[in-house]
Amino acid sequence: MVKVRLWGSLASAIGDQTEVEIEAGTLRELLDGLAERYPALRPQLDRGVSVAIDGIMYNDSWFTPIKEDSEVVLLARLEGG
Amino acid sequence: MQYLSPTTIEEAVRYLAAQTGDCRILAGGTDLLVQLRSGLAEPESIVDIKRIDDLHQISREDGGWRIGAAVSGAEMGEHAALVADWPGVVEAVNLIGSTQIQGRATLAGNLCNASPSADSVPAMVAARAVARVVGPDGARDVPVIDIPTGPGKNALARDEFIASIFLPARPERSADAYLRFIPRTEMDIAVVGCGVFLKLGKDGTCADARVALGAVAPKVLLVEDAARALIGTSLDDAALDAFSAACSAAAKPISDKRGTAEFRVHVTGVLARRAALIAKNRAGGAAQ
Amino acid sequence: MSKIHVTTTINGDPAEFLCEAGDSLLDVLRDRLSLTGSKEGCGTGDCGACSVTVDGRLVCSCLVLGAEVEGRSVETIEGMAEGETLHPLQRKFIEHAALQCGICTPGILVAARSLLERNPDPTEEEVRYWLAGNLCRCTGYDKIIRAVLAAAAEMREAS
Amino acid sequence: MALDSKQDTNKRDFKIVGTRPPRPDGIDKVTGRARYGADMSAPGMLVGLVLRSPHAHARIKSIDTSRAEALTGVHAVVTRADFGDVEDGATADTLDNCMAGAKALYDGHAVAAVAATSDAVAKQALKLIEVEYEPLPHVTDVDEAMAPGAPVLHEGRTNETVPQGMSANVISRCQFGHGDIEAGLAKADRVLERTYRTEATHQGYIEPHACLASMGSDGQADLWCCTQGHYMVRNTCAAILGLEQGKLRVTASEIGGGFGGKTTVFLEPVALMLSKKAGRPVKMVMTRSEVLRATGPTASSSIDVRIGMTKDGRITAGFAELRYQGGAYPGSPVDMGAMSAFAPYDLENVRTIGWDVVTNRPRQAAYRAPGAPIAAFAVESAIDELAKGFGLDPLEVRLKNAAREGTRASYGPTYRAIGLEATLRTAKDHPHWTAPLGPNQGRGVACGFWFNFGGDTCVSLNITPDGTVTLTEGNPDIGGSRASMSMMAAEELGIPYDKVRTVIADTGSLGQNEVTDGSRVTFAVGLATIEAARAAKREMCRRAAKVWGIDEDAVVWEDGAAKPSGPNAGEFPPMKLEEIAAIASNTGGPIAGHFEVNAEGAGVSFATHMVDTEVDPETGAVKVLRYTVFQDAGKAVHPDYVEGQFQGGAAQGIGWALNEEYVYGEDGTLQNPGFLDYRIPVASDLPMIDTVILEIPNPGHPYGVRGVGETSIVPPLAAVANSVSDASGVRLADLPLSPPKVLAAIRSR
Repeated sequence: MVKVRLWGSLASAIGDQTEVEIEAGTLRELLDGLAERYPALRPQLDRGVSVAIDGIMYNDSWFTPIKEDSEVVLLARLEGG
Repeated sequence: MQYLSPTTIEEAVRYLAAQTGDCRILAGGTDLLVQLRSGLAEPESIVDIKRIDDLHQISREDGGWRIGAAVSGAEMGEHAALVADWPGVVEAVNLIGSTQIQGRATLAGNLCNASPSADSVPAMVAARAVARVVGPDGARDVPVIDIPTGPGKNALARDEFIASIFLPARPERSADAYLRFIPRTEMDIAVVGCGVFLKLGKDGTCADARVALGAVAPKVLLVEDAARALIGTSLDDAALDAFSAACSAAAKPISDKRGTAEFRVHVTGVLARRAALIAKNRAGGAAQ
Repeated sequence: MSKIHVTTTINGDPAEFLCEAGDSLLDVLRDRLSLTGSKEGCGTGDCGACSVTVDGRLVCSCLVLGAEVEGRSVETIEGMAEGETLHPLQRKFIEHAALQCGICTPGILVAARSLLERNPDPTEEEVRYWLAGNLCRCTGYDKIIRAVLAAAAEMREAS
Repeated sequence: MALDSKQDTNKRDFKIVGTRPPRPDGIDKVTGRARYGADMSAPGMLVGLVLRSPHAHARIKSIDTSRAEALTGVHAVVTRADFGDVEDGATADTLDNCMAGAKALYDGHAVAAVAATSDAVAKQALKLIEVEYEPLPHVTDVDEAMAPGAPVLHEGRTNETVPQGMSANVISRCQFGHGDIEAGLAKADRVLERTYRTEATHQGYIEPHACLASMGSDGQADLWCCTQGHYMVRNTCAAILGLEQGKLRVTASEIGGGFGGKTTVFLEPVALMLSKKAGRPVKMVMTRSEVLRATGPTASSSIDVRIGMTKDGRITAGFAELRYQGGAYPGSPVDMGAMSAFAPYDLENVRTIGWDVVTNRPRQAAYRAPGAPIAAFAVESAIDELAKGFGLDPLEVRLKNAAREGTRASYGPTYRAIGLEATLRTAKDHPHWTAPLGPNQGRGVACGFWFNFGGDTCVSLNITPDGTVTLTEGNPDIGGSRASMSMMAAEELGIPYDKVRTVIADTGSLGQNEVTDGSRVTFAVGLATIEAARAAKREMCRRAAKVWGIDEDAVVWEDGAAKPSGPNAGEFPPMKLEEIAAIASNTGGPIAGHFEVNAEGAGVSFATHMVDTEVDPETGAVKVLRYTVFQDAGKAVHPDYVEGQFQGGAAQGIGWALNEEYVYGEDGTLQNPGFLDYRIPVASDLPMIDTVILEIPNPGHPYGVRGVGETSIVPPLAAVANSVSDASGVRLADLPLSPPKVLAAIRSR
């Protein structure tokens, strides 16, 4: 199981849970698992999120490995100028 | 649209008189070309007066200077004797826009465009400048202060144009100065402009004063009671305070994208005082 | 309305073109003579990207009519280098990384050359005020000013 | 391969990276030869112009184009009716922004376009288009737009994050942070509460948007345009026009500045549609007025801040509620503002709330670290005021609270190696910090943070038969990136810099590339370049091994040559790159390396800025006297262009702080759509901008590179405001600090 930290608006969508646990070995499994287990997160997941895994930002790379003890934080999707 | 480039004043007057539709004089073009491009002006013809040799001259006349309508601000700035006589007027025209603009912009054009914030106009009014207006009936001399009649409007008939500006002989122990306020250091339109002319007596007291304000009313303001507050004084702090207050009181600005009315009123007094001190120093008064 | 025929000199070469009365010199340079080195950033004389000289006088070509240059001599950025040899200002701009996107560069080079012709030894402040009509949004002007001062120093040494 | 394992910054002795060679496009750009957006033409080309709404908000009841179409010389007129429906929400908004549908949503919104044989004919045609408008009430201020009863732009765009009962202009709410704010504030010796406001600013690139489109009846199209991302242009235009992406080839011209403003499309789909209808190429170039009225300025904002501090300078809690309007469509950068607001600090208790709001203004586009400078202005102003109130050194207070490696960031993750503390310590030791100040002069500091991005990147590195190298990449060179790429390729291959030429490919020549944004190019394209060079090196080692008849594992690459290595390799003289290139046909064919990646692992970057100002107490005029930027670059590939990014960001931030603003009239029209009254800094407004480059390597890049382009605009708004406060004794919470505001504050002191 991987612990995932959610930012405030996501947390409030699922009853103020700021941390959830998901069975996932990759980024794709993580995002699919979240959407399945917490349907209330779907609108935001569909709009796009960024994910910080051990302090590194990922946007789309499905097969990014996630370790059991990785720090995983969901973030609003980042865009730049 | 028609482009006409006469080589004599008479030819230019004939062209103007012959036009039935909108016809614009092209001198420096720094206002006209912007209007053309934006569609604000759609004249039927343009009369370019820069091929008229006479209008390119800066010449001595009665101890003063006659400046042709096609003389650019940069040419004025390069004329050492003119700068020595009327530094405020030259500074004012050389505050208009950039180096590039100064290579084209003219005193006469700045005057005829009749923008309330035109930099050279308060300086010319303070210097008692006179415009020579030419038309089908010949030439007439009009004090510069009487040329603008409101924002974008001037006192010229449609078949007239300004051929030159005359800056009178500058008396001994006198000088002019022009200051304006802009948010940046360059390139902006004046938020407040102030031209001051002072003449000192032999004892250093103020014998004559004129102050004109720009950008604080629909047209340039000559503030005579402010000038009176200086005449006869040694230009001491009390006199300058009264002068500054009278200038602020005369200002009747609007609030717009360039500044609030309250700001303009206050800064009018600040600039008037600073300009008066510059003029005083130039006229030979002791520095404060 | 028939067009106006203009005979002029551009970068030392004779040139002829036809233009409308309202065409700016910048329009003529870019669209009729394919001299696209002069840029249009504003069309109102506020950015200086279209700077050229006419009879040696620095102007914004967007504020000059094409018809006005009959018999005049126009210098643009395209005439600044002599064959393969860059003008010292051009060289110093590359050496000092005085350009990022480069869109303002032609106008600034033309304006800076005009300054150095009049004042071979300008102060930093003189350079800044002379170039106040040339907007640059990339560099913060620092490296531009340094490049102009370096070119001036080199040109003084060479002369 | 994990990128981490390949990091070799610390042990590496760079030969080319870190030097300052001339940029390869330098001569083109100093001679006027470089071709920008408006510099291209095509045979038979028409001129395209856009008709724009004079109203801030109006229903479009009808558009009659018949008289324009009948005008001699007019070859096409388009309105929204010419475009089909677009499914994707954001792309549909982009179409609606390029050409209004049922309503005109802001002053300058495009409603129709024409293509004609000349500019004059096209202008005349625009006047012949009859648009019947029903003007509607409008709103341009963020707080007014949020109020119940405000004029509503769109119904039904609000998402699930917004509580019931708010104006339909409120699109979304976001919240970040951790800890307990109220508990934290209770521990403070002082709690400061302030509301800050910032006005919208424009990127102010000197080159207006321009494009040349040519589309045939077979659906194949070519487009030349100035953009930060021609792949984005291709994909967006294809979606809007219903084209297959492969049929549309987009070539990026040289780009005359972007700063985020050229990360979307405005003219391009319209030009393609005009070209399609006219059957001829169409060129469109915006005027400066169109650029300011109808492209993508940044958000305006109002922000409430509450910060608690102990009297020794420890921040006990930080709270900010940010309201950003992003123009007429959803998507203001408030989420990034909310995430970055407290990012420089190690806080136990931190919370930010952001509201995305629509108003009758042009749709915002990214502007250099979108959202972050605004948030930093509020937070850094408040921290400064608290520090001053306790009589504490503002740099010491920031050091005391600074985020470090291992700090849990206010937006969630734990930081890896970061450089904030280094910038603060360097600033404190710099002579600028202790230089004397005169009367009416003051000094201010502020910190800033930016995320930096990576994204899809595709690079091809080709070895020519004579041993020179061409590097093909897909990101427009906006500030010297060709030089940086050539340097990294040369470094990796061990050959001289001038043996590499970098070219920017069109969309037909490489795979997908993310836009030049998020300070990603030197990081991501650099990473791909290094990997492409490594691929080419591996191939060259294989070729040498074949020639030598040894195992390819026994060949290594050193100093631009293959060399035998290891116990059984045998004795062979090194085979140089050009020798291998010369016999490539004999050893297996042409040699190339390529690399395709979604580059993740961009390293965050921090900066501290220090600025001295002088305030004229009689006029409120502010003069910037001295400026120093301290920023972590990870590794500065070409230090000149790193300094250039620092200086340019600082200058833009100074403009934002002092004089730049969108001014809307009572009628909702833009009052200052030109460089005369949209006042960006001119040369005489600024001092030299000193820079100190710090290098705390990014563990996610082979050379340690971090993006540097955006962080530099984050601190200056607050740094200038703090300096003005120090100089004048009055603190202003509204940007810009224009003279009327500063004077009013001084006079009411």
